[in-house]
Amino acid sequence: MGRFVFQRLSQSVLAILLLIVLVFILARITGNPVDLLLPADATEQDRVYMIKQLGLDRPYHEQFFDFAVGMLHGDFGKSIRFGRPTTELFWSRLPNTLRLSGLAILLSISVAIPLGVLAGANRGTPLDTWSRVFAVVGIAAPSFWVGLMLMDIFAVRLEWLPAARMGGLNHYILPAFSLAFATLAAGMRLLRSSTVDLMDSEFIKLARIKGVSTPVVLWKHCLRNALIPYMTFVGMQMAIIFSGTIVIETVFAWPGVGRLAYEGIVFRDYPLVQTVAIMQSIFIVFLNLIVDLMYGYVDPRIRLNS
Amino acid sequence: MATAEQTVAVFKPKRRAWVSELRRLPWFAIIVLATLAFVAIFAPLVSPHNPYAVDLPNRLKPPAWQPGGDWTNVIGTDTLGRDLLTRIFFGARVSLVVAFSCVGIAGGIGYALGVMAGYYGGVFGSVVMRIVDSIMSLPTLLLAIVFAMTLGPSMATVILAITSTMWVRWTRLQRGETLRVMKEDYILQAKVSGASPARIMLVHIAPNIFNTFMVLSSLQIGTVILFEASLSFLGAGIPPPTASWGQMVSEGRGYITSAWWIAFFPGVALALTVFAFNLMGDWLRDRLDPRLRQL
Amino acid sequence: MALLEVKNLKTHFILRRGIVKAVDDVSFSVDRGESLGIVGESGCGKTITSLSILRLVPKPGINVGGQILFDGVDLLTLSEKEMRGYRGKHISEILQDPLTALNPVFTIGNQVSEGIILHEHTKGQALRDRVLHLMHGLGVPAAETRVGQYPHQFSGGMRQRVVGAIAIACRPELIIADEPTTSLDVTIQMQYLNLLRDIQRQENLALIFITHDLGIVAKMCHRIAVMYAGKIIERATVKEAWDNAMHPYTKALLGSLPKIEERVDRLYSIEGQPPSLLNPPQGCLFLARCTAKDGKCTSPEFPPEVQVSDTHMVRCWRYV
Amino acid sequence: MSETIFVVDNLKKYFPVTKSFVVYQKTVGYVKAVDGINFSVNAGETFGLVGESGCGKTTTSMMFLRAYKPTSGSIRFRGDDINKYGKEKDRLYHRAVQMMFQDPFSSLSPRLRVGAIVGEPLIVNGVTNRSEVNDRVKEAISQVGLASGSDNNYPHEFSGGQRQRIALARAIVLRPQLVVLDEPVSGLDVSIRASVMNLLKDIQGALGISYLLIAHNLGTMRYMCHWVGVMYLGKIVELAESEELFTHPLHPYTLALFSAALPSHPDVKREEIILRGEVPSPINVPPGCRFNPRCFRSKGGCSEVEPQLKEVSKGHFVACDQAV
Repeated sequence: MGRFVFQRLSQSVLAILLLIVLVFILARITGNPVDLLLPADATEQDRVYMIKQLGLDRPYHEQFFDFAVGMLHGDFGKSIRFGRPTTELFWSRLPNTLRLSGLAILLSISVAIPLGVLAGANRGTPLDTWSRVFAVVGIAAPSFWVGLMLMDIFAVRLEWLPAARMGGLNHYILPAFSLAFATLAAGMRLLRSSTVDLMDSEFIKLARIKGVSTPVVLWKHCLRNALIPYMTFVGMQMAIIFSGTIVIETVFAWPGVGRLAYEGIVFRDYPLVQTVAIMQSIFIVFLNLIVDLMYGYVDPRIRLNS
Repeated sequence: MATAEQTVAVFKPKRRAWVSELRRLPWFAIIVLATLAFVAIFAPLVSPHNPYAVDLPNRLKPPAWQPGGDWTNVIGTDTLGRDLLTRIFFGARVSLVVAFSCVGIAGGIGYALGVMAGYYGGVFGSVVMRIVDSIMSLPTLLLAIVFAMTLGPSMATVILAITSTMWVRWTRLQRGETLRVMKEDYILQAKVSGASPARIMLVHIAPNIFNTFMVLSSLQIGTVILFEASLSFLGAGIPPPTASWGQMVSEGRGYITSAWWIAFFPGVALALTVFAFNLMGDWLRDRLDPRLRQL
Repeated sequence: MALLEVKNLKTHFILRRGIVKAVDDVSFSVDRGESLGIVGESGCGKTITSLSILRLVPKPGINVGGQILFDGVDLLTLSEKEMRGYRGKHISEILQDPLTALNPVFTIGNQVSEGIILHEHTKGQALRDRVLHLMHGLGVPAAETRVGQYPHQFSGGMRQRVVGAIAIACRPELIIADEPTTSLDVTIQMQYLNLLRDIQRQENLALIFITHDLGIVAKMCHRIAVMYAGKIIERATVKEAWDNAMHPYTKALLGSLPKIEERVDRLYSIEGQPPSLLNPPQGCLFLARCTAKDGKCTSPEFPPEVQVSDTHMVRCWRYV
Repeated sequence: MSETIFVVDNLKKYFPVTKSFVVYQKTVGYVKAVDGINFSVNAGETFGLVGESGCGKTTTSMMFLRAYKPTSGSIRFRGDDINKYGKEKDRLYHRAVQMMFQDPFSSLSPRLRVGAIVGEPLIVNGVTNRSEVNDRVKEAISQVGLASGSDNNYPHEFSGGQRQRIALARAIVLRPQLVVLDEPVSGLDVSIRASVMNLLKDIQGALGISYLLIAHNLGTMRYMCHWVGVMYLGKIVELAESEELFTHPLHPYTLALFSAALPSHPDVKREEIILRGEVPSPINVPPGCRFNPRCFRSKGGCSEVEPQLKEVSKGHFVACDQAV
């Protein structure tokens, strides 16, 4: 297990390193990165001054060193639009995003597990058919559109729920559901198919031979195994939901980091977008790491292999 | 059901009746995709209007069946008075071009790299797989946005941004499949007969994992279409005035209370298209390789 | 009366393309302390027969006729809940592949004790002692530490012993062993078979071996039933079968085995394939591969059961 | 006495056990799959290697196919070490050795027609003339008893027994001198096995090919082989002509193996030799005689000195100091 943790940890560090290199190269591939950092109406004098100031005329390896060290110190530069350090903006908005995406993940998991397992165990029944329809629609519909349509129906026409912005608990319902919709559908589909496979497996047959009743077979013997591939999926799902906030927060005017990135795009605020991208990536990489470790715990074949 | 067929050894009849074969095709998906392909290819011919013709007096005109709508603009007009149906037709072009280029390029790279990483293994294989795992764990939408911002918005940028993060999916799958096929005895047999590595990869491995490639590719087309739509929705994708579905939904966002149709119809087009591609992919998978049910 | 009596059992699979008669008009019986070998090639319906007895035939397979009398009770008439009381408690099965038969996420102890808890509500120290006793009985060394381990930490032979321990956990009267040793090496196979025989003697068990290997039947069984294409074509004591096989298929099978005890110059070989069970031909199903056929054999009926002696039955037109 | 074509000399194959970390790999030990074996294969005869899983018989066959390189020792084909060939001889070796394996469903590439499968050895070995390839493919297909039009079909259209025949056709199309047979019939249904074994014998008689047969079924061994070597944990413990071995087995492991074989008649009752424990891991081979921890005859000295293969009677070799 120790080796497993170490291996996963180094993989995470590698991923982040790769990301930083990629961003560094990208900013230099099309010209001087100073053009990305200055507002569109900056003068040539500003430009030259800025290049000197930031050391962008120095050799690339020195620049990269500065770039990486800066990031290690949490220095990601200043936002063009807000004129404040981008990390400061990121941290101030992060709690709102965490609340929303946490709720969405919970929603997605708690609906996908029972529905997926039941559908897989009752193949061919109406429950199965409807859950499959729900799955294909959920996977096909773009989340921003689902969000807008839900808003149109439940907020504008029926006026049951608030349309946008943060507020009480009822403000969370529409965005959290829109955010969870696609991963819920995909997760359900995954659980359904692994349940179908597992129910045909030899050890399920053996459990039945012992005289174990169907619910116990399903919720004890089958579910524990079905959760193993699902756990990997939950990791990806967290990434999808967390980065999906950029779309959903835009739709619902939710003051989180996703909305911050959107503002960055609209105002061509490159430092801001870059910061959000890197910080979110780090977040997601470590979320994945945690999920992987939990995965190791669920599957004894990984936990006990030293 | 698989168990029944295995245990009682049902031998397949040589050729199934073509009628029942025909009946089992995913007709819904075929019709939707054929229509889509038709309007995309012949967009200038079948469209009732010019997609860029601004007509401010006629802006925000509702669909024909709504009060205030008429049949010159069947599903209404947008904020600049451009015909929505026409723009959806032209938007189909963007979606399909982006989807097929991305899947073609990323799939091709992934196929080749996957086979090579699986065949050669060793340091080369490990390095490829570490990169693949790294990219897999990063949020691709944000990376693509950073791409788009540094390279400037254009269709080429969108394709590059999507491709650069998508190839890993094929690489990982095709490597796994290569490793599976490499265990088969016919690979060893070919080696023993003196076949070269190139021949083994091209004649014995690549064709035997082509089914998996087709299944994954067809399922990824939908993903790419949604990806491009999200980018365009956020303003980091295809730049206006080119019509793209995601960007059309984005334009309608501010008018959801007064002109719902602007956001509604492009979204329906998106959902329907992706739905049809997924159906097609599911069908292919069930036909070619039911093992892949968890893709 | 025999412990288990299967009479004219029919299990069919209803597929879109037709009906697969996987088990068709199969009758046999087995008594306490006795072993029966059901022999046949893959796809002959022997596994479906065993699953039919436990009423665990996968969909779309259904029972379409016959009786399964266990201690005088027709299992086919029981409710699902009553049937569950029989599984594990009275009838048990040893599955073929020890690598897939154990649930990878539960400990060995957990899996061995499950049936005991379920049927006998044993708890605590008594349960633990019982499980350890079972594992000792099946020759699992260091059982005290191994109960806490997971299947992947066991070798194939050890896993098969655990599967055996699970089967005998509740002291059933009948155990069905479906190819119990195909994945084991010869020396391990012998240990396992001897173990089964010892347990059978101690507990006066009825055993049914489902196998393609005539050697296992020769070593372990008192009686044999040969299945071909969903039907039992010969039933006899083991001695009768080896010394006086009557059905051409049984004869051919016995003649096609290479022997370790003596030098054989040329083995008898059976040409051709078993027929498809989906829409099979009329009449005798072995006809196409038979080298002893004569005029009578082309009858459109499947040959009836011919009782050659009290213990010997054959279904072949040549003996009608 | 026929001519000896292969000589195996103190052949060893150790597989490194590695721990990998990201891309870095470290060797922490060795699996001694084959640990110094000697035997020879004669022209037109079958040499059988028998033993339980993990004894190294398949690894040995892989070295004949040059799928693995020996750690040390050599296999010499007509005097030359097969791993020290120049380009020209290399090509000759590809023509001289072919294989046929256990699983009739994994040994044929599903996307190629039977004709292409059978013809591949010809094409990669420089037979470029289309019609010559076709003729030789057709000839091989008829030699293994398949219908003449079979070369246009795909493998999935054939049954297990027929697929093994296709594999054999491919193996003999180049007129090789040795075919490695790894469990050629154990993947088949019982009623099919005899016909495939008979075919193998017929082909050998007609073409004078040698076989290296790997199997665990002793009946198959006795039926097919001229010479048999018994392997245990990477070593040959007993080696003799087939009839001699089956009538006068000497090594305790051979005796145990024979006693464990299933009887071919219910009246056969054998003395049952129960071996203690399970086969040790080939990573930690026991000192001295590697069979001694499980042996029913082991004495004090057995765990100290490793016995060598000694000729006890003409052509009968045993590696045991307690035998005879």
